[in-house]
Amino acid sequence: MVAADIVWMLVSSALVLLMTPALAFFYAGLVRSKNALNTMMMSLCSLGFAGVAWALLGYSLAFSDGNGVVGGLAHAGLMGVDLAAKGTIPHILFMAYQATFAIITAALISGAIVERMRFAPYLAFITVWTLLVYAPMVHQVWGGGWLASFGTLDYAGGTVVHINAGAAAVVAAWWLGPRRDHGRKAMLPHHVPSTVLGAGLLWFGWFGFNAGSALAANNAAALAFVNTLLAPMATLVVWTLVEVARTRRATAVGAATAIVVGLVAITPAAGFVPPIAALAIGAIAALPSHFALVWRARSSFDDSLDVAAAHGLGGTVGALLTGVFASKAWGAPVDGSLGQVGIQAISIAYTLAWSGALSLGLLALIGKLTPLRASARDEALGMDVSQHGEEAYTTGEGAILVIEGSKS
Amino acid sequence: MVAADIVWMLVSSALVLLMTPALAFFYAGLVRSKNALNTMMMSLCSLGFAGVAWALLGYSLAFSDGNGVVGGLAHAGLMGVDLAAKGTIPHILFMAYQATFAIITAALISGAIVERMRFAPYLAFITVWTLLVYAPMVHQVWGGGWLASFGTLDYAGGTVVHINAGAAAVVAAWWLGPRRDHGRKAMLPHHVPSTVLGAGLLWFGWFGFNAGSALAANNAAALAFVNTLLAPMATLVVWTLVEVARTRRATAVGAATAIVVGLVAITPAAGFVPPIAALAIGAIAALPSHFALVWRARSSFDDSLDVAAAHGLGGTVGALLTGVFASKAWGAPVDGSLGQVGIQAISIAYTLAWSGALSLGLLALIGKLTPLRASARDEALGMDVSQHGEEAYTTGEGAILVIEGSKS
Amino acid sequence: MVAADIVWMLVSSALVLLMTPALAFFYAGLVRSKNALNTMMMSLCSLGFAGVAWALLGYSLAFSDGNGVVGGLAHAGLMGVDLAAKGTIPHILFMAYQATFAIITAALISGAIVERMRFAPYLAFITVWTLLVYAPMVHQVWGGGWLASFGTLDYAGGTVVHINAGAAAVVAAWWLGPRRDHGRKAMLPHHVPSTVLGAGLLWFGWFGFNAGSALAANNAAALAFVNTLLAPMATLVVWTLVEVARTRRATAVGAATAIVVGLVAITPAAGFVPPIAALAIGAIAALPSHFALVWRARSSFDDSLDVAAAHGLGGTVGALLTGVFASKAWGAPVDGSLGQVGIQAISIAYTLAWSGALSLGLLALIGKLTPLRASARDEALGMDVSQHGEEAYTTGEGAILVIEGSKS
Amino acid sequence: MKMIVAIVRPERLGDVLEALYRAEVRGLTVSRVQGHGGELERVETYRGTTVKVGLEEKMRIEIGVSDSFVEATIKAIVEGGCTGEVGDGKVFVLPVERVVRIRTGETDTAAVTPIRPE
Amino acid sequence: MKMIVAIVRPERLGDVLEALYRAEVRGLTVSRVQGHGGELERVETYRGTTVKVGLEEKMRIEIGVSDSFVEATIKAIVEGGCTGEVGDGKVFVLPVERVVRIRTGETDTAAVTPIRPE
Amino acid sequence: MKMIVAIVRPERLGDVLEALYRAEVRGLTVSRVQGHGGELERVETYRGTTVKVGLEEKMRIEIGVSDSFVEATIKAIVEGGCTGEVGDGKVFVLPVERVVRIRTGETDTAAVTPIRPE
Ligand SMILES: Nc1ncnc2c1ncn2[C@@H]1O[C@H](COP(=O)(O)OP(=O)(O)O)[C@@H](O)[C@H]1O
Ligand SMILES: Nc1ncnc2c1ncn2[C@@H]1O[C@H](COP(=O)(O)OP(=O)(O)O)[C@@H](O)[C@H]1O
Ligand SMILES: Nc1ncnc2c1ncn2[C@@H]1O[C@H](COP(=O)(O)OP(=O)(O)O)[C@@H](O)[C@H]1O
Repeated sequence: MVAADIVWMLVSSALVLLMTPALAFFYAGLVRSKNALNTMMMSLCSLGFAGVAWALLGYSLAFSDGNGVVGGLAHAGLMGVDLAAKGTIPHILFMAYQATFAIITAALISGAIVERMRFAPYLAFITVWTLLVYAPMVHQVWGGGWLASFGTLDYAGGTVVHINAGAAAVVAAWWLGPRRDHGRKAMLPHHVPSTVLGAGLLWFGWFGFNAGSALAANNAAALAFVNTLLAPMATLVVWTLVEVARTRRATAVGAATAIVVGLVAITPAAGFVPPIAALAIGAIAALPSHFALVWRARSSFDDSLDVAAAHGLGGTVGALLTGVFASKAWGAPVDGSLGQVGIQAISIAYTLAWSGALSLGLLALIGKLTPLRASARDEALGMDVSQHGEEAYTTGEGAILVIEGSKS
Repeated sequence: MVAADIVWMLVSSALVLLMTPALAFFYAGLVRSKNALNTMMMSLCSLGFAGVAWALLGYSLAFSDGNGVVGGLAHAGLMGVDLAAKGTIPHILFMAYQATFAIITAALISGAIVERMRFAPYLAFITVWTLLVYAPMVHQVWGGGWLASFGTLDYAGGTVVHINAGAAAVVAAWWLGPRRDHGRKAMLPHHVPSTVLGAGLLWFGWFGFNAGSALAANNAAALAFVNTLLAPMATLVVWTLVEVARTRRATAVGAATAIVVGLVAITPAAGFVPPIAALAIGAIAALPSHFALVWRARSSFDDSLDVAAAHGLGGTVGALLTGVFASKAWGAPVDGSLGQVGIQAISIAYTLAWSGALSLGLLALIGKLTPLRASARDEALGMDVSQHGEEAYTTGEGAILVIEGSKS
Repeated sequence: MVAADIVWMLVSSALVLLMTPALAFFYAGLVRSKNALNTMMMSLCSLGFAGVAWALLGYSLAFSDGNGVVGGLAHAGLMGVDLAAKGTIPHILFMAYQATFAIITAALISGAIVERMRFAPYLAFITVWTLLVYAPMVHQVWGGGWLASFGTLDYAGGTVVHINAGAAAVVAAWWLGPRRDHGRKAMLPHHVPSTVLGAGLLWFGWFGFNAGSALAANNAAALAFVNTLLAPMATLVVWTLVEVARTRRATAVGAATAIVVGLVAITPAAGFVPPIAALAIGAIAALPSHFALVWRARSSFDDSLDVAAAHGLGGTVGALLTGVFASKAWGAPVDGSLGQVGIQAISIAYTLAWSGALSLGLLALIGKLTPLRASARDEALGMDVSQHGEEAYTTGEGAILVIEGSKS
Repeated sequence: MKMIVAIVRPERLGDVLEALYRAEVRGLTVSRVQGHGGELERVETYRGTTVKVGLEEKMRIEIGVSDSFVEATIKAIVEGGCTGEVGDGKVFVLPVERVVRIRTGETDTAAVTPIRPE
Repeated sequence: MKMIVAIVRPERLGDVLEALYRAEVRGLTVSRVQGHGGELERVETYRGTTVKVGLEEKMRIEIGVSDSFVEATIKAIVEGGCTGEVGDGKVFVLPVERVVRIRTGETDTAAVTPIRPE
Repeated sequence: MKMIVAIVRPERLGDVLEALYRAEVRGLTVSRVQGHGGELERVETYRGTTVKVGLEEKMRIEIGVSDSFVEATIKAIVEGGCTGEVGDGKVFVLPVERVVRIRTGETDTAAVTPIRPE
């Protein structure tokens, strides 16, 4: 074991953990204030439900020996996950680092269905999704499964995390249907500073996500780190300029979105491409996501917080460009080539199919047991009051204390 | 000295420092908006007052040679605290790491007396408390004092920090008496997202608190880290399910509280128990704290932000369970046993007595010099305006600029 | 290369990056709500514009071989910035660490001209300023330029960052002129908790700024870290006491400001002075900045968020006191002396002249191409709506959805 | 001249404004209020504390109109604001003695006819 | 029909609502306002800037009642809202010409008698 | 007794208050409202969504005055609130039947003369 590697993975795990509360703020700022807490809770509770599911079962399905598609049960209940070395760090630390990925991936999906999905089926969905869809996907790419052997390049989760969550988001948004006010009323972000805070903390945490994926304190980590710094910078510049060109005004919501898109795009490439390519990837990725967002807002497809445009599409562009810019000189196992782009494309298509089909089946199943959508009344009243019995910002006026039982 | 250990302790110190602003947000979200800044300032000023007191005197009382109860003055004024190694890190770094603990512990108490205690006596209280109550307690547990020899297991401060602060909170809430509106009016959290932000940042910072307590980048740090990840996950799941069972709705304030309770409970056990036990400790700790909170809200005892229920009781449960789950195989000095639970119980009782008695005496003394409570008028007006002459959220309407002196 | 040093520089780079979003919150809380997003965007977009400018050209101007004033073009376009070691870390990581400094320095200036400067010329200004004013200054102090040979002590950027930005802020505020409401209307901070959040995150990030400047995980890093902890504590205590003495009330805005002033003051001294001197520097620095702030508010000089008082003056006091307290025993190249104070004073004067003159010229030039100031109407309406077409906090009431094009 | 004060549901505000627009009522002032009427009360829980929230979010619309517009205005509000469920709100008509346009000092009917800027 | 407009202290709102409830006054609308009266002015300081805040937080209650309820309503408000210190607020009674219930289109007295949902 | 309701620009509120102060009008109540009149509409963009914001921030001032003060009050408001550009707002004068001071129960003129605390 290497002490410096342990430190870096401790830090990286903490950073990735922080991404989930960060996402809670990023998302919550974009919804209406009557749904702010519900949106936050969708991320927050992933910390509990996806996290515990991962520790008890998901980790084993992802990383214990199995077949090309899914791992076994050797590590179920954290069996055999101990202080012995896995690579250069304790096995438990590797498990914990991976847990933070599982949590954020599940939370990402919520952006597609906020402001209308009931909370209980949501919890059920992300818990099972983590085990059924996410863990096998991890196994296939990083756990010795078939995509690993197939030659897919995915440094830190462009496929596993972002395209995977993006595909689930698309089917979830489609299966649940649009919010009742979608396309009829203006639904504005109620608290843009929240979204900016989320973007800032996401960037900070993403260093752990990408550079931590080196699993060691070495050149690869440094490269992944630097690329994670450079790509969003370029996205931010291009996005801002595109907005100015289109509407004469750069927006703060746009800037926050650009940062996330840049981060997503560099994720599969982070440790494989030279820094100058990171700038290029960031710059290029701005365009498809920007226009997808604009198009989506005018369509009747209500992927409410644009998980598909930001994560699905951003991840796809990043994964394809990884096939272009990968460089052996900078640590990639192969150099970029048309062939590699083909491999990337097939992997993307497979991931979309895998996640789309299974997520849809899962939603349909849960929908059989309990309604997925809130009633029209609850949706109009707001999910905070209807699902959680509380409000994000209260003055307490007109609230009357109810004393249950006697006072001691 | 070991470079990797230095890095880890630098990071851990920064993380623990961040916990105090995080606490400011956690607490401030729970009060009414007219008291938001006062609540924040109670944490923020601990960074100054408890911090300076610690550096100039507290550190010496805690960690220089002394008797079984309190250290000496050998390190007063940072004398002899230099770049030489203490363990594997520079002595000054060890002092700094400990300073961040002193700061957060003092700040924790404020949750019991917000919305009514005058600011000046509060500052006096936490400053003297750090020296008189906290520093000796540290000496007794970690500085070679009698609890260390007695065999108390307290990995990262369940006793020293949480039970200690919890006991002070109880006596402070009792001595000051309830807020004038307590039990009469509904006093709702004015800004739940603040509380969620605080909880997220506290979790992030707590990795430094618990895993940093290994004072090195080793297996113990990794174990403490992983347990600090797992326990709150389990608490969150159980808390959510209990809320659903009781009221059919999981709340965001509840989720934020659950995270803190889980973190508190794992603190004494972090480096001593296997990960699966961390899940158990987190899950179990949810119950007493949850029901204590519910009971407290209906009682006339106004520990306003439930320091006793979250930190006192959470810490107690954690300390007892440390006696149950401690495992030599995972690095504890002894295995869990009934005897060890007894030792833990005695230590808890001693801490409650120590902190309760001294804190009460200190409050009584300060109360002789200056009134501890704000006047009824100031309390009704709000502590922000009455104590600090400012408001958290202003529009500036109706505010008239006063120009003192001439314009240059 | 040293793995532990890589880890520390990865962490430090992430921490310094976080300072820019933190600054966005610190500043945004202090303005009126109608300008909140514009103020945030001024920091946020520095992450893109100053960042990309630094990567493509600024780094080369600062750190490649050149003359005493400015570097060359050897590293333009990141040429030759690769995985080879620079000191004990990969060259790219050194570049990235320095990039985070460039970004925050440019963003600092915005505090002087918020609530009135048009966004496009602002972006142009900070982009060119990074290349023309900042990069050469870095070269002169840290890149082997003349101030380095002259003997200036500047551990982490008191001169390069804070005095430099402070001077630019002064001329920018003066050149643009005061806000139209300045001295006429009360302009209150619209969201003090934002400012407190910013201050908390700035402190956290500043550990990377100062202790990262050791560029290694060693005693110097530990010392810089500890001093960065101690100095703001002392500033906070003194500031609070001064406020109480003057107005009988300590304010939260004051506490947040004090933290920043303490951080600025210790920056040039961090790795050169003993911890007890850090407490002294922090305590002393509170006074001039406090009174400068009070004086400024009554003057007609509208450095809106007091960049000059906090960063310019705080940095100056810190730089001078570095000349007093520097100690070879604690790692400084020379001991403090009157001579060294003189050297510091000359360097300060030079920096003020350099930055003041060039910044002014640059503003004048840009002002020739496009108006720097928003129209009176836009200023009254608010910069968020006029520059960015969005609002920070919306309810959506009265907003009517505009459907462009047909729905799919 | 009359002052029409209407309390409506926030989610119907858009429809009411549209209906008013179609009825050629231009000038109006809106504010956020909280109302208590025959609506069901809401229960919320914060930590152990349970509260009953008896006030619902509503929007208050205030419209100064010349007498001939009163009927049309009321009709538009009822049309736009009606859902048929308890809590739809009320319209009050109050007499007004004088209206002054601040910009010009014009009074009465002249004061409430908005002049579109070109 | 009358419109009763009362300005009260925020901390007395609960008591006023309770008193109104006991007086069987059901429908009402509340909003946050800021008032200036005989109250002392507050001084606040933000960085170097000192400001005098002449406006105090108040709550405004608006109640449409039939004539026979006017006395009882005023009495309830005064009872619930009185602390005896400067700043307690005022009650204004304005004539109302017409009331319409948006849900049903009913007018006048019928419009202000809330129908409890069962 | 009259109730004067004025809608003014937020940025002119200070001037209006000052003018009222000079006109010796002491008691008043202010609230934040959003108005729609002849003002230009604002366009905002959030991600792909474009919205037209037809409501402008305004301040609403409510002043109960005895009849003899009406002229002076209107004059002060017009003076303080006028910029000459579209959107300056309106003043409405409504009849009031009764005023009660909550603190003392005094009615009518006595109720609106603020008593300065010494
Ligand atoms: N008498 C009244 N005076 C003032 N506002 C009222 C009155 N009655 C109802 N309101 C307002 O109208 C809203 C809806 O009233 P409610 O009586 O519940 O509806 P409905 O007329 O459909 O029965 C209330 O929330 C309140 O804001
Ligand atoms: N003439 C008035 N018109 C409108 N509102 C008034 C008037 N006078 C007082 N108010 C409101 O009543 C509140 C308390 O009034 P004040 O005169 O201070 O109380 P008191 O009646 O106890 O002397 C003020 O803050 C203001 O909101
Ligand atoms: N008929 C009306 N009833 C109520 N409020 C009105 C009316 N007309 C205008 N207002 C208020 O006055 C504000 C300015 O009105 P507008 O007609 O644009 O100004 P101007 O009188 O300068 O033409 C509006 O935003 C609205 O708040």
